[in-house]
Amino acid sequence: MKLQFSPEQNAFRLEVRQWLAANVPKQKLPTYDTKEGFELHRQWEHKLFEAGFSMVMWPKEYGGRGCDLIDWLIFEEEYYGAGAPGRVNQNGQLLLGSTLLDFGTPEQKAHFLPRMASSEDMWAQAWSEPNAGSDMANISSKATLDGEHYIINGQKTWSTRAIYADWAFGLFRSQPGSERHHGLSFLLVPLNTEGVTIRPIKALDGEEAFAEIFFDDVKVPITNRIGDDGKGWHVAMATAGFERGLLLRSPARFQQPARRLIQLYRDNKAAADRDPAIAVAVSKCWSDAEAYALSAYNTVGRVNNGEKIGAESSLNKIFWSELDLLICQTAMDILGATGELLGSAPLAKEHAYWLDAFLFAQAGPIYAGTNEIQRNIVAERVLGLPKK
Amino acid sequence: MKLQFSPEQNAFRLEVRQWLAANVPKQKLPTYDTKEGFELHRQWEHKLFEAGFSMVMWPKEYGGRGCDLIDWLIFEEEYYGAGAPGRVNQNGQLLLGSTLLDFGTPEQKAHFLPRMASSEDMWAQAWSEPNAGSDMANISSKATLDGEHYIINGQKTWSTRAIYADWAFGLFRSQPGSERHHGLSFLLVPLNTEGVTIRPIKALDGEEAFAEIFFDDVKVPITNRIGDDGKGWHVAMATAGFERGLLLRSPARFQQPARRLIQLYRDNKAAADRDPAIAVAVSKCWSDAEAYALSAYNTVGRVNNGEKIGAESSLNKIFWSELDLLICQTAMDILGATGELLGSAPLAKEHAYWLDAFLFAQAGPIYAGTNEIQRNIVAERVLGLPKK
Amino acid sequence: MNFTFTEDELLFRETINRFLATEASPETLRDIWSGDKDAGALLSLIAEQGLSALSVPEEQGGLAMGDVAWSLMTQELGYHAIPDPLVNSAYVATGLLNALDDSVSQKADLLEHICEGDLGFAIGHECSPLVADANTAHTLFMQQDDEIHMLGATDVQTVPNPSIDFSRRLSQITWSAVPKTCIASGEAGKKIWSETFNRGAISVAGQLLGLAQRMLDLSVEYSLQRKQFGREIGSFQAVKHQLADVAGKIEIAKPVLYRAACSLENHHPLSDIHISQARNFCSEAAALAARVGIQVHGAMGYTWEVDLQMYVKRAWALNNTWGDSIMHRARVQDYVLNSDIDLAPSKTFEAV
Amino acid sequence: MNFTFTEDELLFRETINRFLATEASPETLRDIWSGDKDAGALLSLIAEQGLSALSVPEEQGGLAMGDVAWSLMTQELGYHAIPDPLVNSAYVATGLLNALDDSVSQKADLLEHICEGDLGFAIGHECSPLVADANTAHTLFMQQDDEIHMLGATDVQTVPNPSIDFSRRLSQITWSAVPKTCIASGEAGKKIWSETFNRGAISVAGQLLGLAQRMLDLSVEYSLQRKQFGREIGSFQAVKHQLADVAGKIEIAKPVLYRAACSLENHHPLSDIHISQARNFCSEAAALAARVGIQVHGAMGYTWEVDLQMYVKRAWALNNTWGDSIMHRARVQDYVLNSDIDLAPSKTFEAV
Repeated sequence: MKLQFSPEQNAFRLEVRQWLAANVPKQKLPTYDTKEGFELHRQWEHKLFEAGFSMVMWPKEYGGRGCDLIDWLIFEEEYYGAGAPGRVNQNGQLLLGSTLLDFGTPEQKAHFLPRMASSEDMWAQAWSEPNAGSDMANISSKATLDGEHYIINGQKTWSTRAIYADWAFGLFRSQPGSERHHGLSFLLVPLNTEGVTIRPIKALDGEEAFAEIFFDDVKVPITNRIGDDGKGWHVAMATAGFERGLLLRSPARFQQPARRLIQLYRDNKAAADRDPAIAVAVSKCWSDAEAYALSAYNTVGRVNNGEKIGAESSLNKIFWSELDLLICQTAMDILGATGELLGSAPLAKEHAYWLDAFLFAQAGPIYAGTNEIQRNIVAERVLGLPKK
Repeated sequence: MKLQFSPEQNAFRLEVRQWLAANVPKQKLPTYDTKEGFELHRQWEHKLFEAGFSMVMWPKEYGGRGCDLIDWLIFEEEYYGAGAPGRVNQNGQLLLGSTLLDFGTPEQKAHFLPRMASSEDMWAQAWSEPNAGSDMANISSKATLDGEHYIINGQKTWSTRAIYADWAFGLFRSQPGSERHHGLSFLLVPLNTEGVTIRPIKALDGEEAFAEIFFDDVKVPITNRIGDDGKGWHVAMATAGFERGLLLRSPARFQQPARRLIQLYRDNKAAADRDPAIAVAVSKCWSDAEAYALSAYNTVGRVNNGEKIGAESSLNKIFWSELDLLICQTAMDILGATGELLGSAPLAKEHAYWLDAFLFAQAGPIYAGTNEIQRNIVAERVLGLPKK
Repeated sequence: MNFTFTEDELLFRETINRFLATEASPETLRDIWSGDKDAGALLSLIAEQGLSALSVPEEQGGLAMGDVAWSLMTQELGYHAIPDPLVNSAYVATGLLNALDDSVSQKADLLEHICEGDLGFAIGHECSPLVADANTAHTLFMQQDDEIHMLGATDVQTVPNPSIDFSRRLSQITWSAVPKTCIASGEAGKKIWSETFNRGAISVAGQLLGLAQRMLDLSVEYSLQRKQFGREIGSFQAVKHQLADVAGKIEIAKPVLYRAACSLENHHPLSDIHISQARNFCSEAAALAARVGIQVHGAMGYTWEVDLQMYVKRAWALNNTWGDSIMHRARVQDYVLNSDIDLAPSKTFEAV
Repeated sequence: MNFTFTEDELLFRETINRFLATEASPETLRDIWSGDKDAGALLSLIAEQGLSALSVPEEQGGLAMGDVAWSLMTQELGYHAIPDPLVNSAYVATGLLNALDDSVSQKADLLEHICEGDLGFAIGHECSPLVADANTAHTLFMQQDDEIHMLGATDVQTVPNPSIDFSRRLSQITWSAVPKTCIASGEAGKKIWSETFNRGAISVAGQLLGLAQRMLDLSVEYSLQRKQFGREIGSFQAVKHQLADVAGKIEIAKPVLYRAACSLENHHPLSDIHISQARNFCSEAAALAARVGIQVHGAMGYTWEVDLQMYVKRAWALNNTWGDSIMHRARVQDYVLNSDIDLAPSKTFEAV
């Protein structure tokens, strides 16, 4: 056990830090859930890509930098520490990227990955359906094989920022009569194809953060399939759950708001200390965020040693989603009477940041598998308790 | 709405207060889970009875005082406020007493109630069986009708202080082939009858607080049955759940430890305030205990107005059992390094009270229907959610 | 000792509930939230039903109802997410007017206006830099230490500050305290402000509790419709227990709210504590109902499309209105921890 | 940066676990708890396996293992509820001896004794008026401000104070500090006491985590055997989720414990904070495991008959040993809230 960074790791950290100090927009970009904000974030992604910081862990040939997971943790610490913009293309880059790296053909990788790293292609996920939410395998959207193409019909929902995206990826039932996890194929669909209709869904904050996607005889070539026909579930699930979970929510993602919360507390100490519960919560937020970071470094070390990480990623999901709620709720408590103000309110200072974060935190225990499902997974796969 | 006591209520309160001030033993009695302590508590019960304070709500003819529920709440406030001894015969007096008053024949009431009020007869409950814990209806102990008698065979468990008691009451399957809630009879069994074997179970504190009762061809007359043959479940359940729950755990039962916790906190303020979570918890304990008292007065008022109180008694059970845990856990936190000491330790001062209370509080979320069962009841009967 | 409501009070509540269920449906609210309609029409309709007259003395044609009865009313206003002007004018401002010395000119006049459905009052208290509906009010009561100043619309400048609750109209206010606007000061002013703050705080407590019940009802309803893994999600124990916990928080908060109302109505010396205690319980109920509501609704709970979101946001917004949660928790904690009062079981009500 | 254990360390842990599972079975423990046997035989057996020699330097024949490796060992000692003398003598007291100046006569001698299985050491620290195993110790290290005093059994009077953990032997001690018993003082003494306290605290953290895992394992096992309503209770979602939450507390506590151990071993300037942080996480895991364990065991969990009770009580007892929970929480809170350190994401480890 050695808990110091190597000189190379420190050098990488400094390089990232300096680049970010010079390049992070001074003014916070407008939310990427609007058209304008989406475009500005896409430009930022391109800038990151040009500097080689878009997908630091991908191989160089695909637009990455060939870093390992520790480097990536370092990158994230600097990225969040600098208050750099949110990653608008992360659903493609993080969720689909790993899958492509593991299962894509050389042609697919060569075509899709660099365009994804540079955000020339923007990606939306198309997992959920109206009746396949927590019950992920209950997919009914069909992809019918017809020569060299699939003809897709059906509906997907909760597709993040799909109204602005270029592509979507998801599972479709390609084997007629198949049930549950069987007979699904993993397909990539250009959203400008004929027959695709996208209808926005307003999120809690009123922004069109999600969309429904309707497929009406949408034709995609079979070369857009990842993995074998009917094996889509396997493809979707095989990429280590741990890595995917971690990529989506690096520890720095919570350490930075915890740090910001501490500052908010220090700035309002006299008022906040009237209720000692605030001090307790602030301290717990920091301590939990740090514990999550320690857990990530520990797990990354074990992954580097060749260990397989399984259902414990479900524990991570529960932990960070509850932590995120606590951080934001505590901030709202400290903000008090003005906490309800929108960012456009003249009195709003820190408020817009916290209200957005608070609203977004509400989704944490729901998406990527509700925390109820995660607790089932822990109980059944880690503890060996019976399914029924 | 009028939240002042009447002159009569105030007079009753003062009478109780004065009697307790003159009569409550100066020295805490030894625990009634020991033979010696049991006897001393029986003597105390007799003294209470002589003064007319044993069962204040029962009719005078059965050894009571004919008080209403408000008077009873007042009595409890004074009783706990004075630190008077625990009620050793409460399983009979509170659980069986109400049932006898509602379903007993005139002869049964005249015989059993006064002897119970005076604690000439000490009662143990015999509800649970090894396979009928949370699943209360899964009773398999049999009572076979044979002329004017039942012949009882089977086993009961978790019978509180049965090794010292004179009588037990419980449900037995009297109709062969019946299932679940049907075909059970509510019987009273003298524990000195031939064929009764009692084996103590050591509780968490090492005391023989519970026992198993084995019945081997135990003969009891049918006049010991309450209600009709096969209708025992109805008899056991019909006495208002609310009243029974409240009787077992009056608000004063939690307000007094909350008050004691506040004193413990005030006595150790400097040390306790190093962790602000303690102040938060202490304040919450008082506030919750008071809320439970308010809830009781409110519900009693509604009962007096003729309202039926149903599944909300399950909410009470959850609330007080969690409150009790918080009170005791907070006290243990304040006691710190010496909290683990038994009462016999020279350094122990307040400790014996708190350690006993802490251990006992652990049982709160379990007995009288686990809190999981209570939450099911609330979800199904209050909120109308489906059973399966 | 009788800790219950009269049959009349309960019946009145039931009537109001039925009326609001029809007139203040989620669809109506949605129109207000989306800016398609303003709240005026709905509020007029409610005022026409006599709700604005509840607190007005009989001399001015009102019903002279007290805080106890209002603790039922505010729950209904919360349950139906009725925008602020009604409760602020008809309950809080009316209470302030009632408490003013009869020598204050306009007092009787204004009370009569309220009785007739005028909801154009706003109150600025030092607990917040924001004043609800100040930009549309014709009469504003503003705090300057112990002084109460009554101002007209032209005496103030307002700057709107939009809230996550789109039905709210909050503003910062610029105004000047001059002797002629002062209608109470010194001990009298202090007492009225204290009572007004408490009334505002308990009006929020009641609304939060009503909102909690609404969020619970919506969640139960949704959990019976939505199926996953071939079953209603309401049949899963994890969902059942979360909803049961919300029900528990609501039930325990009720008597705390009612006692606080009774204390306020009867000038109980511990009104401050009782009201903050009520706020804490109602606030916890609403916070849990919101969290569980969103969770039970799954991804739908995160959208603008389900009705739940309006009640959730209103609960979040009200949570720090008329005193923030820190302040109300601190008031109870100070009482319990830092006084040397003996908190014996017999002290719940004034006992001998 | 490598936050993992070596294969040797993991293998050693596994070996110890297998050995203790055989030799320190619940039945053996029960004999100790009920007073039928004393812990001596078991402890000797463990010491014979070389466990007493782990911290002893190689010069005295030991393995010179550090705190990182001990963070695995203490979990095993907790998992099997091994009575205090082993960890206190072989880990905490040995650490104290190691830190003493070589000029202290007896230092090498005593280390050799420990290496050979001698567990007769006790430590009295001002964090508690109680000293474990003081009545059977032949050597006691006592704190007097910054001074360390080394005393023999005849130099002290002990008064036993029985604990809810029946395997513990706690005493109050009367003794006098005289110059000749003082073996360190001033800055040196202060530093050793600080490190000794931290080592004691982390030894408790590790044991609490091991106990949490044991309580979880026992509860899972019971939930698979016990049937109610015709199903294993472990198949009910309410039970599953409670046990999953315990697993969550345990998993998150592990890396916090390991980092703290690494900091202690390497004299990290934030050792105090890291160790208290570890204590908080391990303590929370153990407290939840105890509560859920009792709940899952139902009425059985409330009895002397199930093994669970020994682990539960030991967890309760250790929770306030080597610093109480208030003190450890306060140490972390002070650091976070009252310093002006920038707690940026890059500060988890010493970064550039």
